[in-house]
Amino acid sequence: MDLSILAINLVNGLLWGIILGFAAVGLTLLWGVMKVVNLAQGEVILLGSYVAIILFTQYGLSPLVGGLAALLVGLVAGFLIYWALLHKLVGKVERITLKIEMSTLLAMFALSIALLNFYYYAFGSEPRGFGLWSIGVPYVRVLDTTIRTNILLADALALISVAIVYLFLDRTILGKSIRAVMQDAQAASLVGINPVKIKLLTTVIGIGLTVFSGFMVLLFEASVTPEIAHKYAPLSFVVVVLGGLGSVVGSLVAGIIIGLIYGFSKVVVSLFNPRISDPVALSTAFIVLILILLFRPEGIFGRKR
Amino acid sequence: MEEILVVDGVTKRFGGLVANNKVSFSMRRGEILGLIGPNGAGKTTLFNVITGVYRPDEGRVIFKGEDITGKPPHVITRKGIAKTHQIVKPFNDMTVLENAMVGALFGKRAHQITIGQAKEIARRSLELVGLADKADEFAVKLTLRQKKMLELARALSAEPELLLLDEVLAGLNPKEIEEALEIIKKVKVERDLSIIMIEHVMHAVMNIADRIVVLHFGWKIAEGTPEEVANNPEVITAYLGDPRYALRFVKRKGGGE
Amino acid sequence: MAAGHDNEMGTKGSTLEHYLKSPTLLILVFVVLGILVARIMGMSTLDTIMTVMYFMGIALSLNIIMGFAGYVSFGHAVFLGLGGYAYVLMVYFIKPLADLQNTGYGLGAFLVAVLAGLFAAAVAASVGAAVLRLRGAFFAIATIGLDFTALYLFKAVVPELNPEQFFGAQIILPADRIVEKDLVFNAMFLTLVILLAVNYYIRKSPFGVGLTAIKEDEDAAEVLGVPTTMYKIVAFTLAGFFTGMVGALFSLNGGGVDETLFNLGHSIDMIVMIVIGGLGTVLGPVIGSLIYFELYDLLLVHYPGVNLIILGVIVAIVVLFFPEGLIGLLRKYRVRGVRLRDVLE
Amino acid sequence: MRRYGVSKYVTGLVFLIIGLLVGAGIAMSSPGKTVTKTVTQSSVVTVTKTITPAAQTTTKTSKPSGFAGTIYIGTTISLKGKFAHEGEYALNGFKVAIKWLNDVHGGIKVGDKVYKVELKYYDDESSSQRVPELYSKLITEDKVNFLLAPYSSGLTKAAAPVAEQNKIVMVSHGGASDSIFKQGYKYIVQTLSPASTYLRSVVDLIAEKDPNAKVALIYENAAFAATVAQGAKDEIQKKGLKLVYEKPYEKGATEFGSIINEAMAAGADVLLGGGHFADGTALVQQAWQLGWKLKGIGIIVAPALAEFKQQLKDAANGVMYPAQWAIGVKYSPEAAKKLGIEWFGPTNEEYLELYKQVSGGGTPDYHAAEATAAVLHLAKAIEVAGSLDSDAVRAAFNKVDIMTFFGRLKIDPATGLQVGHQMVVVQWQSGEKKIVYPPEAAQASPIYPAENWYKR
Repeated sequence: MDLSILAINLVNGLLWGIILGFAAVGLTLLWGVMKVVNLAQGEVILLGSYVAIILFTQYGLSPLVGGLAALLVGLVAGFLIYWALLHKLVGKVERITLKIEMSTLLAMFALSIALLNFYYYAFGSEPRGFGLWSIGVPYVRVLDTTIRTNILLADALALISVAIVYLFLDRTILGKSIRAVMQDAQAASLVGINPVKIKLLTTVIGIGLTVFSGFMVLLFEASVTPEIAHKYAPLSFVVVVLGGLGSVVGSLVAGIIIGLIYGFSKVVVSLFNPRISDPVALSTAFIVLILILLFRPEGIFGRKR
Repeated sequence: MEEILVVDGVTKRFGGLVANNKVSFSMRRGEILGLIGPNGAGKTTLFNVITGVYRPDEGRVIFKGEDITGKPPHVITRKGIAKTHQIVKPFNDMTVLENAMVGALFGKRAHQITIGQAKEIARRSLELVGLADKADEFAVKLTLRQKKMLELARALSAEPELLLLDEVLAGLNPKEIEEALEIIKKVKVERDLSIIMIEHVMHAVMNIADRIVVLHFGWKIAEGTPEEVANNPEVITAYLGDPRYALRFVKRKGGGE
Repeated sequence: MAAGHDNEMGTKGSTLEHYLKSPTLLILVFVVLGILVARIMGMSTLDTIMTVMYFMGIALSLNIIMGFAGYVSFGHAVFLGLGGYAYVLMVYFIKPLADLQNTGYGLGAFLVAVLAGLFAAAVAASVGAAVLRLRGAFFAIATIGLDFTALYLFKAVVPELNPEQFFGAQIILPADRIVEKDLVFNAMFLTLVILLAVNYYIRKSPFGVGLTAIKEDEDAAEVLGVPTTMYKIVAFTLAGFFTGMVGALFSLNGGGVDETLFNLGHSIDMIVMIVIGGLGTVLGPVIGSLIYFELYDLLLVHYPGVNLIILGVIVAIVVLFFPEGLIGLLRKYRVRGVRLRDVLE
Repeated sequence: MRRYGVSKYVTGLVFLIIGLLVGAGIAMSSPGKTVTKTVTQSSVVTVTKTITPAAQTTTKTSKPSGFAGTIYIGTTISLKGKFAHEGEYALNGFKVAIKWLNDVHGGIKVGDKVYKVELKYYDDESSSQRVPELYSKLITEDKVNFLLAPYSSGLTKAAAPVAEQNKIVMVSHGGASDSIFKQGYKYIVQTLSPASTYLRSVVDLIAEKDPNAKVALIYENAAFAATVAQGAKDEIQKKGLKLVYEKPYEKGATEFGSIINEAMAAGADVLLGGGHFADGTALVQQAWQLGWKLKGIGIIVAPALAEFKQQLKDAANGVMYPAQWAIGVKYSPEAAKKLGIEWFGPTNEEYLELYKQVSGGGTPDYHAAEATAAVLHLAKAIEVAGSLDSDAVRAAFNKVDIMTFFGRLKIDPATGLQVGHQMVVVQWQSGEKKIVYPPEAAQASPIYPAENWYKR
């Protein structure tokens, strides 16, 4: 009985962790390559959710189409965010100083205020989602756990996307130049990589992936409210710091670790006091964040700087 | 003469890299000591060990008879050691005067002087280095030469007894170098300073230094007067590479070019 | 002109004289007087003034670490929450403190708030020693982490303290432990005056110069003799202390607390006010909070619904084009030969 | 040099003036200014968000002619945020009551004078953060005579200290949690049944049908829902049912995968609990999607709203909820006469008609009804007191024992808790809400076990 409860929570933690890890991939790229900390992470995630929701509820399009649309909208949003906010701050500089870093932080922060309140204005604070929609059968049974197929779909999409991003960074010339800039922007510009192009590309990919992940978050959560931004943004930071800046695979693994820690600590705390299991389990994620920052700021998978 | 600074067997490692390997030397009060060596020889590391930015793995640093090894930088600064940075680090959004005031407020007389007194000390340092007329400019607007001089003024405001200059001449044109050297000489006399300078501009350091210490891959390979060092075969092969250079430096020193 | 400056600023360096020469001080005095006049003459309601004072209070508190030392603490609401909870829990469970808070024209409430502030400060000092080793975004993220850690821990612990009465993390004070608004006003006013004085003193003292040097270039400051670690911790602790006090009095004003006190929204308020007003000055947060207060109201009236979207856009414009805020911008100019920065600091 | 000195003084003067202006600026944030601002705000929000022209006339432009004055009642409404649904119903409920009082009842009679009633409100955005400030504003700036609490126990708790501080009577219409009334507050009175009674009748119903039911209690960890759960637990014990799983979840939760799985593993076949609209809907939706073989479902709050059906479609059928009121309840002047108490307010038919006018064709749910009842409750107390003094009205509340379309209203004099009113159980059956319990009020018999619920 106890074991099955542990299994339930670990499976659920794993499924959630994959989503969490994927949601942080865009953030880790922006942070690693451009030193831009996307404080609007949660709001950017929600953009994807709401795009899919509008297409589903207003135009009756399949959520799958909505997911694709979310990705496209994300790419466009990345383009806009780069030219509207980031280019002026990081476009021309070679070395991103602490001051510039803080400016970008504040700029993204302004974006988060505007976006969040736009959601409240446009969609209200009611939960919105795909209702009872599911792909094929609504649930499957795995071991002792019943899982909504929507979650499996989200996880599969997330894993595939991470694999594609990984291969892109590892195998293609463009991907390699992004990684070169991540290591050393100055050196990269010496070997003829146009840093502005790379920064634009990174923003487009990073924001695009983040918006796309909003679709997965929606499938996982079943419904979203603007407040979800405040749940996923801080957790994304935890994941990025844990996984190491700029590490796509690290981000995925870190997400899974956070998910499992969450599931595990929930069960453990429940043994003592079920009333407080949720908040304590969530706080462990942030305690992990602070410990990692203090003792291994390069993350568990990051290289020492 | 009294020994103002003794560096005794200092070793500093970064992971596998040994930046300073059992470096020892001492300097007398009132001396100008040149610290030379190829890039990566460990000169700046040694400065950072002396000023307390790094803690040495082995060895001691003794300043005015007191062991200051591993003390935090602000304590060491207060004891009378000031340093300029190789890459200039002016406080860009503060005025030139305020930059120098920081030196005064946290230097030798830290916590004993008022803002007004600090201003005055700063102003005098600026006059010494020839920046008095720029006192109210923001530091960000200065030229490289002026920024270098600001570094110097900031260090001087701390009223140090020992001044560490890290490539203060780098990036200046010959005329500016001459001016800078004059300022350094003037400052030394007026403030009764001892100076260690890291320098790549060879003729300058040969010209101004009383003695020279040569580092190579973290080791001290030579020490002595400019002539001795310039003629040291080990230095010539290891550092200068080409004996003809050494000869030219000695000539310049003698000829007072 | 340099010589003239010498005479103006006085080589004798009397500190008092130095302070009195600043027009900024006069402006601040008038701000304080404005609050008093508004209160005594009844020109503005207590709640409007309390809101103004609350805004000013949190902006000036964060200013100590963000404005002067350049450490942007995105999770600073954590101290608001700590102060608020410390206060409410103290008067909820400790009878003598509950009695004390109603005495002495608000002085009692002030003293209990000081205790709450001290609790926040103790947390700030111990946690600050650790997180202040981080810089830039890492520090910002760590403070956000702190905020959420505290939020969830309070959510877990508070209900256990009194399972009959506390649900979630909400606590309301029993009827006999609520304090009259006038007394809360007095306590808040006193806090604000002290906070202004502390800000002003820091700005004009070597401590402030040291913090500014840390903001500009921490490594250079360290080598120049600024005891950076100590200064940062002291600044962070002071910021925590005052934020905690404001949080305590804010909660007292509402007669209770809940977890919304930890909302990032409060951190947002603080940061936006400082950014609009200008970093690194005393006037910046003061003017910034007044502008923010008016702006908030104005946008609410004319553009309800989209008001906060517009606010976000305004913040973006300020960050991109006037990164130093209003006062920072003015500081760069001269009026008839006088550098405004002399008058504005 | 002299020039410098002079201009320094000039600049100093300029800044002195700025300082004065800033100081004066604070001073001039005067009541007049801010009030007009915020009142405009609330009316702007109203126009854009909720009211139709019909409703506007009731609250804003009914002519004061014939009235001795106006009684202002202040409140905050959740027009944004997680209680937006409930808030909108509550607002319409208030408007219905005011329309009835002014147009049908002819104003509130205080002594020998007749007063018009007007509502002043702000949007609290469902956040307790703003509530104390807004209530202070209502009292000090808008000079309201009486207060209505915000929707939900959490927000009511946030508002209560302010009412107490200012000694203004506040009537709670959406704050069911008992704990508010155990804090010694003197000026808070309750119109709706307290939270501890919510699930009691649902448990009774299930116990009658299925004494072996295995119950899972899954509820929001907040004042209201936790009190409801405690009440349910007591009743489950009393009736000898088995509680096999209990779990509070955090505010704002939307994903219930592991909780539902745990409850299924525990073998539960009855789901009780919920919190507010958003989480309650998500809980039922996911229980359905995960194929939980439930015989009975009793969820608080969410199923009462029409949106529940819109979102859940077939999955809504079979879901029960406790209601303070439902369309079709049989409270009438005749029933009042039988009990020997006074009837006050519109009849059920009149109420539905009025609500339709005010909301532009809508039908009320119990959130609207309890809001209406709260205003009627207050009006009656004012009439009994014959005074606008808060203390007198609070004392009069102790004497009020009336029946309205909402049911009987009577408070416990010591605490202000509602003791007269009774809850009903409503079930969604084939897309319609039917009162199924208690039998004397029932319109249809309950469907239990809900065979068809998990089969599709």
